[in-house]
Amino acid sequence: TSYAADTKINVGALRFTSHAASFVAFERGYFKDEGLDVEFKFFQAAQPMAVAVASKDVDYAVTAISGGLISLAEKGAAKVIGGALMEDPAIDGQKILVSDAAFKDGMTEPSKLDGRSFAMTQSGSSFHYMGAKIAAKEGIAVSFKPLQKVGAIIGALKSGQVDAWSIVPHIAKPLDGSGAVHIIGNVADYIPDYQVTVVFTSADKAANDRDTSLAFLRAFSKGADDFNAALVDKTAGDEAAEEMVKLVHKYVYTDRPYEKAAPSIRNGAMRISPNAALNTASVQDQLDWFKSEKLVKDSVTIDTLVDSSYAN
Amino acid sequence: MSEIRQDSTRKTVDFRGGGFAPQSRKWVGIVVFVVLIGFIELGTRTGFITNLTLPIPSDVFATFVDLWQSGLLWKHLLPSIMRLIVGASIGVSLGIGIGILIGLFSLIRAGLVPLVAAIFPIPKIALLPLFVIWFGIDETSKYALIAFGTFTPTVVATYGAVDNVDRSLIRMGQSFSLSWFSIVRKIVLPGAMPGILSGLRISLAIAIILLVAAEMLGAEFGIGAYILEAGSLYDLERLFVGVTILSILGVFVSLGIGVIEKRLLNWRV
Amino acid sequence: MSEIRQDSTRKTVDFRGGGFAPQSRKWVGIVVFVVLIGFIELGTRTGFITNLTLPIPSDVFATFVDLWQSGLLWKHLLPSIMRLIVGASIGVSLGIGIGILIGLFSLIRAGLVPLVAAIFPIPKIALLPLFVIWFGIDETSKYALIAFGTFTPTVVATYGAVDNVDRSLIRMGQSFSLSWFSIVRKIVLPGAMPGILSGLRISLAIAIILLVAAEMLGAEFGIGAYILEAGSLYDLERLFVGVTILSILGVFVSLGIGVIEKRLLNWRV
Amino acid sequence: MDLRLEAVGHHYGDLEVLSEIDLAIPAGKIVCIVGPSGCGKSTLLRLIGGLEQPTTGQIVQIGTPPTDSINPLTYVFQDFALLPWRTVEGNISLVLEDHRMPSARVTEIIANVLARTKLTEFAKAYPKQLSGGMKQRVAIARALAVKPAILLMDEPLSALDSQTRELLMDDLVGLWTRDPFTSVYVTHNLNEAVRLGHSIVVLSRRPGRIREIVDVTIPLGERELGDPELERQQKHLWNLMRDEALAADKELLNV
Amino acid sequence: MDLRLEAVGHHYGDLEVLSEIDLAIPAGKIVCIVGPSGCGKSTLLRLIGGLEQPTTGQIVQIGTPPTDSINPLTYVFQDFALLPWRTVEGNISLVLEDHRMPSARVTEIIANVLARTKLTEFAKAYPKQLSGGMKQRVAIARALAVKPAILLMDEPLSALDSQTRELLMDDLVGLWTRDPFTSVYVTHNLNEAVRLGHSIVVLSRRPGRIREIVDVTIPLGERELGDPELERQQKHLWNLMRDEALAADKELLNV
Ligand SMILES: Nc1ncnc2c1ncn2[C@@H]1O[C@H](COP(=O)(O)OP(=O)(O)OP(=O)(O)O)[C@@H](O)[C@H]1O
Ligand SMILES: Nc1ncnc2c1ncn2[C@@H]1O[C@H](COP(=O)(O)OP(=O)(O)OP(=O)(O)O)[C@@H](O)[C@H]1O
Ligand SMILES: [Mg+2]
Ligand SMILES: [Mg+2]
Repeated sequence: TSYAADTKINVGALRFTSHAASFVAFERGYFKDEGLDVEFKFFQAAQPMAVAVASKDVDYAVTAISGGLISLAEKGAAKVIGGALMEDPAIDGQKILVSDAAFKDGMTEPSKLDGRSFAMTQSGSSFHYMGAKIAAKEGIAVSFKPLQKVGAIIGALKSGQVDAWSIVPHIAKPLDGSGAVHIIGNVADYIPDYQVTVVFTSADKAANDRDTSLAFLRAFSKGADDFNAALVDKTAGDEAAEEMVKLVHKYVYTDRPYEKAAPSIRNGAMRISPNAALNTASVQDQLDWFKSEKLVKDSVTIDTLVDSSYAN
Repeated sequence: MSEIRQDSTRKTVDFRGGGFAPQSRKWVGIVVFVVLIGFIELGTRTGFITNLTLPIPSDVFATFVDLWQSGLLWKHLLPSIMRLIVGASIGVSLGIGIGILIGLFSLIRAGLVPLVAAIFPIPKIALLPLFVIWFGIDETSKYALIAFGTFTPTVVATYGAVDNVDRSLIRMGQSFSLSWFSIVRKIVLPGAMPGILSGLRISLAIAIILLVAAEMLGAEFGIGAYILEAGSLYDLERLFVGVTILSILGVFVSLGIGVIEKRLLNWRV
Repeated sequence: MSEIRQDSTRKTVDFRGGGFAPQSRKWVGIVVFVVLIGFIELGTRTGFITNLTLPIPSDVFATFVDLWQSGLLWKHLLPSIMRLIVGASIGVSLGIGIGILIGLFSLIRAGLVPLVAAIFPIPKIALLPLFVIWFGIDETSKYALIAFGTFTPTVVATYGAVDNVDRSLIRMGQSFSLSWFSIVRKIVLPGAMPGILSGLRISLAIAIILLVAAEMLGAEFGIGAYILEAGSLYDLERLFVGVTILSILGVFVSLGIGVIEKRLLNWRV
Repeated sequence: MDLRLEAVGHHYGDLEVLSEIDLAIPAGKIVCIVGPSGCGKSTLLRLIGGLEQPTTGQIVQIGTPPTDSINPLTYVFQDFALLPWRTVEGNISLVLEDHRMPSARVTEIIANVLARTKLTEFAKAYPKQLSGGMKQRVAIARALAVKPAILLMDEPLSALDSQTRELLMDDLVGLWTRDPFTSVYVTHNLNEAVRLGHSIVVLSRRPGRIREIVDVTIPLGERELGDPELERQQKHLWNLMRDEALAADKELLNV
Repeated sequence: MDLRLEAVGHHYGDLEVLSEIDLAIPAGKIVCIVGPSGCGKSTLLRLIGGLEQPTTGQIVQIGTPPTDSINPLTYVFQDFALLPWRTVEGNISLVLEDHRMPSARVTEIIANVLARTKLTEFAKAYPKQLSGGMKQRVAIARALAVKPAILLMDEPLSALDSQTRELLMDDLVGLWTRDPFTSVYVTHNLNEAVRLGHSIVVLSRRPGRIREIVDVTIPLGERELGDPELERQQKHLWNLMRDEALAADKELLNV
């Protein structure tokens, strides 16, 4: 393919290991192979990224399903076209954490969290969903504390001001290691096959630019396959794993030396859905939960949110 | 007195004064609001303004009425007002106290003014993670954030006001052998009051602005929390309801200070 | 002239003046900083202050040196300064323009002052989601946010300054039949300059504070982005490096305005 | 050019400030206006200069101003009204700039008026560097620069200390003697009035009406500090005004 | 109680303001101090009142002040120095409050001084409601309230218009005639000096030195506007000071 023919697209990303599939596809030329000239747009948080897709500043992005994303879909501005990060019972996934104080207080497993506080960034965030599902399954009640920023949550957890939280492993494990926080369970035990993040684009692009969208998903899947093989299933060998960590380190923890960054990157490796397959059942469950909490309008259906023509 | 010629050209003196004096025309402000909102209503209804850009004003109003009728308005408004009152009281009273000390004592001035100048441009949201550790996630941290935000502008306004107290009045006090304490209490403080009050206007506007930042810290209820949730859900109607409430709150606070000024400073020319 | 008794009690007049006049003692400020930082260093090193509460100052300094040596400092600082300059220029020049119009024309004043008063207490972070839609995620939205934040205080300061221009100078201009345009350009504008500049001081402090909010919008580099990242990782050393840079930036901007004031307003008594 | 006030009256809202003023201001003479505080002297001067419009009556120019007069009716203010951001030169050029003169002409006019007011060496000074007396000299120089047909002076010496006032009175007399000008001179100070006025108009309390017009016949150049005839006139004026001044002083202002 | 200045000199940094002032201020007399602008008159008065300390020399009280004198050395300022947030009454009570007097005594003193200055009906008025002349009357009442041994007045009439000044001079003369007080009276105005001073001290330009002391022998109560002897004295003073006043006026201030 000639460069002139390349379609320019903007891809939104956070500097998290969970976005590695895009980085791999870029670095290894999979996007180029599909005739896509990708430029990354980096964000500090997922919510503005969703808005940026709606405003067409960004063409494709990966994020957790949140109330904001559903709301934008309801306004006819965004559509989910594929799956990304997912919980896999066989793989180390998101962890349930408690503060040291709570741990010492006997909260050594999720069932003992009754009446305790559970941290989240905002109402309608994935943390809110996880906490609610865990509580429902254990038949307990927790109170949710919106703290907006991951940093604020970590601070609150370390100083024992909130009792519990759930978070991706690369953040959970170092915290557990520091002794100020303890891991007491896995999210996967409560929400099996949880579709944590999804690939989405503007409704307009999903409907009218199928070729590009499909090309993006193909390249993204190849990146995901490489990543899964190197760091999740670890079938590609140590050398490939090392190489993968180096590749990801170009984007994540860039200001830390490689030696410090590598463990965090390895810890953060969760499965990325092969072929960008979307677990529609999980999405439906999340949507139903958002509706039941009155965080999104009742009129939203799965077809409002997902362009099922991509689901494979 | 000599005689004036009667037969000459006569012409009245040209008028060249007037202007440069603002006149009050209250209705124009209302007209501007009505036209603006009417225009947006029309634009959003016809789709000329997309529903991603702005909400439909009448929907915003309906959302507000809902909020009111559900009783949630007060559930959000009261904690926010409480936080404003407590936080601003702490920040303002500390600020006035320190400001007066800076104004009165050269040593304190030399020590604290650079510190205040260094603290001034620090964005409060940057410190949110620290505030969680320092003050927890309950009301204390919200009070602390608002207090911190109102403190620096109040200090600056207060010591400026003390500096501006007419020195001739202080010299008068000394010439009548008033005690140092009498001079401070009866001359310096009342003389600094106009400056302190106009500083308060800014401090309280900042307090309202900081409400959103303060309620980032684990607030379930509160106008700031309401706005944040609406923002994260991209629910424009509720976002605008929240913003409008803050704006009205700001206007009321400003009117309130106006009333206090009228009362307290009726001695001003 | 009558004679004075020589045989009476003699006593020199008691001194009762002095005081209430600040003296400059620059070194005290430095001492306060040194003592404060020394105390924190000691406290954090001995564990008397936990490492959750505050970072060790020398670690913060080491982090700063790292940042500098890695060349990342400039990579973060330059875009932020660029955003400050462009955003503040837009906001300030629009603000001064509208402020002058408000100051000069009663109709514009009546229409816009309530609008500005309503916009003033709106927290800019509340509008972040809208700014993405309105201005995109590139530099434009950052400029717009800073411009928006500096606009309202500049407008208020400017029309206040125009109102405060000595009316007797304007009457003088009219009495010499100067044209309206000459009066505005040669009397009103220079007369309003001191007030506009002191408003600028506040506007630019606000611009620096807003940097963090602006760089929440998809900024990779920038001091605000650096602070946000450090905050989200609860990396206190880097958080304090970022905050200190903003604080120093603020002090420099304030000094800069001081220099401009000295230059432009050397005619003041 | 002469001026004539015909049945001039003025209101501010419901407040009647001036009533039924008939007055002639003949060319080449200085007419002083005295009266108690708040009787409308400044208002009257603003009406004469066209800065305000009389509610009733009219103010007419009889004859045309000399063709080289740039600003026929020119003020000198009590508070000097100098632009603090312009030098002495700049303050004078301000009033010439709107008239599109060749710059050589402007320079010439400025040099001329500075010389006449003995200010040449202060051309580059800023107002803040000048004493009150010098500031008022600059304001007078600025007024002379536009070659006024009539100089309207509103308590030009009131803001000065009495020694400076004495010096400036001499200057004004000197200027008039060399080149007689027409002037309406408002003052509180009866000593100034008898030293500078060819005729002195005494106004009553508000609403200001003309109570008496006193002519002083001694030529301006010959009037001196302590002249018994002037003292007599001054005393006469003071006796006329004393009670009204006392009443004006005791009035509570409602601000 | 008398005051004596002995070889008083004063510097502000490198600026010598006063030099070698020897002066006696006898009880019951008004000593006027005149001199060109910036010669150090106000500084001298501040030294006398103990608001500043002389660099050299000393100022001594000879004899003790009357026992009922609350504040022996009391000022009246040019700008009145009234607290705008207190009524006339409140401004007077201000200077009594620090002395722990029974409140009936305070009320009595206030009523007394208001009556003496003809201000009784203005007791509840705020300064902003008063004309300049009334404000200065309040300041004088306040000064009288503390029963001063010596009144220090710094151009008390300079901020007033000349008619009000005339009225207040009469008031001061009246107050002195009924109950003679000692006073140091600084002024620019030679007319005031000859009307109010028992002796008039003429200072030279900065650094201020005593050039001449003129005694006026006509009793205070008999001095009148236009008295030829006073006119002669005033003219003499003016001739003494004219050149220095001119030079002071022409000085460039460096601010
Ligand atoms: N623009 C105005 N609007 C309303 N009232 C005014 C205005 N200008 C002056 N006055 C009132 O009109 C009256 C006369 O004012 P004016 O200034 O003409 O008096 P004056 O004789 O010059 O007084 P002074 O001796 O104090 O200078 C005063 O009572 C004043 O309060
Ligand atoms: N606190 C001060 N610090 C420095 N210089 C001062 C101070 N006070 C006065 N001066 C200077 O001392 C000189 C004498 O001042 P002072 O006010 O005593 O003069 P004055 O005779 O009262 O003048 P005026 O007639 O203008 O009232 C002036 O040159 C003045 O600038
Ligand atoms: Mg007047
Ligand atoms: Mg003085």
